Amino acid sequence: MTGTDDAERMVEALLFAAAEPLSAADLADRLPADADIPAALEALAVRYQGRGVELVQVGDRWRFQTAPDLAHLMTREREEPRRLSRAAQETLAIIAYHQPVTRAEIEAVRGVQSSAGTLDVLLELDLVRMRGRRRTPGRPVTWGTTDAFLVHYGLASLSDLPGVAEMKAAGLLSLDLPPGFAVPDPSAASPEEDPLDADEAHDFHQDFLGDGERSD
Amino acid sequence: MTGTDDAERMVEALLFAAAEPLSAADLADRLPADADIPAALEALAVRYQGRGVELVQVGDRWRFQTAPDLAHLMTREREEPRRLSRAAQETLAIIAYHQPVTRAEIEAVRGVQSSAGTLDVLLELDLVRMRGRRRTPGRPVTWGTTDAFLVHYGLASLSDLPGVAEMKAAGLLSLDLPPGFAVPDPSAASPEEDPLDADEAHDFHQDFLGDGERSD
Amino acid sequence: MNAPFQPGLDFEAATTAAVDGEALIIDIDGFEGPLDLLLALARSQKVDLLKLSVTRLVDQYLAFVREARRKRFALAADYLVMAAWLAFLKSRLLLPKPERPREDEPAPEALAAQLAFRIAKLDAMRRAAEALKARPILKRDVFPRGDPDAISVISHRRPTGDLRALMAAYVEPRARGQDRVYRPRPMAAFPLEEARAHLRAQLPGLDHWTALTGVAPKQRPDGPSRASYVASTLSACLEMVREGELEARQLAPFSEVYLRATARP
Repeated sequence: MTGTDDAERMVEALLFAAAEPLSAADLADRLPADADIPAALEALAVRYQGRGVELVQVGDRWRFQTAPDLAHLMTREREEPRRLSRAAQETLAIIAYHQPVTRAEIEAVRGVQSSAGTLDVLLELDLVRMRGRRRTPGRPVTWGTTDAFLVHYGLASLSDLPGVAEMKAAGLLSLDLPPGFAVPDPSAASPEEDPLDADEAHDFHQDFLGDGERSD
Repeated sequence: MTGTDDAERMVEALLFAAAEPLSAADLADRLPADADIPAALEALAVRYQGRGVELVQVGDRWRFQTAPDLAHLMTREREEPRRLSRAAQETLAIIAYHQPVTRAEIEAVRGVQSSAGTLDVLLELDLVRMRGRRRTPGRPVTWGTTDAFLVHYGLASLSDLPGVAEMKAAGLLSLDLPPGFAVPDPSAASPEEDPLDADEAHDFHQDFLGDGERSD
Repeated sequence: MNAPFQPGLDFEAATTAAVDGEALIIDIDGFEGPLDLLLALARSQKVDLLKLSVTRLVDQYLAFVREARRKRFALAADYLVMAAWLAFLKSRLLLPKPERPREDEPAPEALAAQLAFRIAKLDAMRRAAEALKARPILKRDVFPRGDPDAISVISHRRPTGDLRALMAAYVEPRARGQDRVYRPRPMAAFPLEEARAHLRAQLPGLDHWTALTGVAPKQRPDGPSRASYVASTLSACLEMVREGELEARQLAPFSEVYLRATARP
């Protein structure tokens, strides 16, 4: 005589070890003839309710699967280091120090036109964002850095960006600097800017990535 | 805050879903930082005791497996295991209980010369590995078992080998000393052994398989 | 070996034969060497193998070898070497002990203990191999998850670079700025006159509603942008609509503009 508990153990083991979901008929093939399979499945479903693993019916077959709310555990994240191009690196630095800054201004500092892809790359890496629109003719979009930028460079806030003194200390500034060379303080408020509409920011982002190197 | 029950569910889901046994460190990688993994494993082991599926420790890893008494049901899951010859069985046992051990010592215990194929077969099945070189003239290679050996036989550690404590107490695990001498613990690092160079291990392995029955 | 005395006799049977009253009617093929044979004989004494009677074991072994030779089994040399050594060991065990033991020879008791130890060790390993074989073995007795969940790998691209690199990237273009003048490239535009001429040339073909973007000239490399071609064509089109040569329509804001030549009476 196969008790319900015995049958339950057998069904549990079979469903666990099976490569595919099993039907009641599959189970009946392998269990003793007197085993009450529906009762065993019922008992198992109750036993696993709310656990990390659940018994589910797919079609007329049964399988164990991990609880849906734990699906996030089944992913493994992998980080791939990515070197920023020189152009992207420079563009990011200029945005960081001069924000809010328009594309034309970035180009003016760099002395070259930016390729369309440069800002795309920084946007995709979530290092820069659109901040608003300058109150000048054409109302150009202004750019700034993101919180992810601060996290990536280990900065508590924009006011922690190294200034001229630190650049000199790091040996980055030569002695024959132009008079009046100054590094702006990006944490200062900039009044002459309108916020982007929520929709606008979204649409623009979409469009912007659209011309660029959307990776699909 | 991750409660014990939450942690238990997560560990349950991960171990259930995994193709290979997972270590506490593997689990810690995926669980919230404050999860008490030993407590969760303990609770799970209790919960699954006597069920059709059981939680067991193999090596320093954990896996769910079907209960041994239900093996007869798993006719379709069974892989026709490669049967080890009697010589291979004995050689494997001698390596497991005496590691690190040289080929000459294995032959001394068995009282016969090993055929060339015996260690090849064990190597190919990933049950044994070269551990290093004995610091004696000729610097002979020493052999030990692998993690796959523990997984295959469902052993938590080498100290769980059947009868190992009694054999040790009887002095039977010493290789050349008369009984009554202290016996080194096979799971402890053995001081009179040099590690193999990474290259050397590789080359040797290649060579070794080369004379034997490399399957290609 | 010659024709086996008892064909198909395996090791277990050989052991049993040895155990059963030291019959010694045993196929030599059943043994893996003298040590194996000694173990089988020792088991027949049914004592703790470490407390074996070595003299009795020696007698059993020598009797076995004698019997085997009488039956004209070809015995491998190592069986004979072992027989000679055992005979020597027995004689030393039985002889009265010299008053001063010779230093270059181990005491016969120590040799006997070592032999017993080797036999006991082989026995222990035999049992260990059996015990391992009896354990629940993966995929024979116990089974892992048959259908493991695939772990999906999510790849993140993390930019490299530190604060010093950021500062350097800032200083570089600023320092470059001293001796160069920034001249943005003026945008090339598709001239309105050319657009009108182009559109007028297309006019005879526009007897159906045709999309503006299809009418505008194709972009050439190094030429004006596509947007400029479309914009200038649209301006030209609006002029021609005003002059009554074209009709234009658009069904919704931002949707395609369609053009058609006005039907001439």
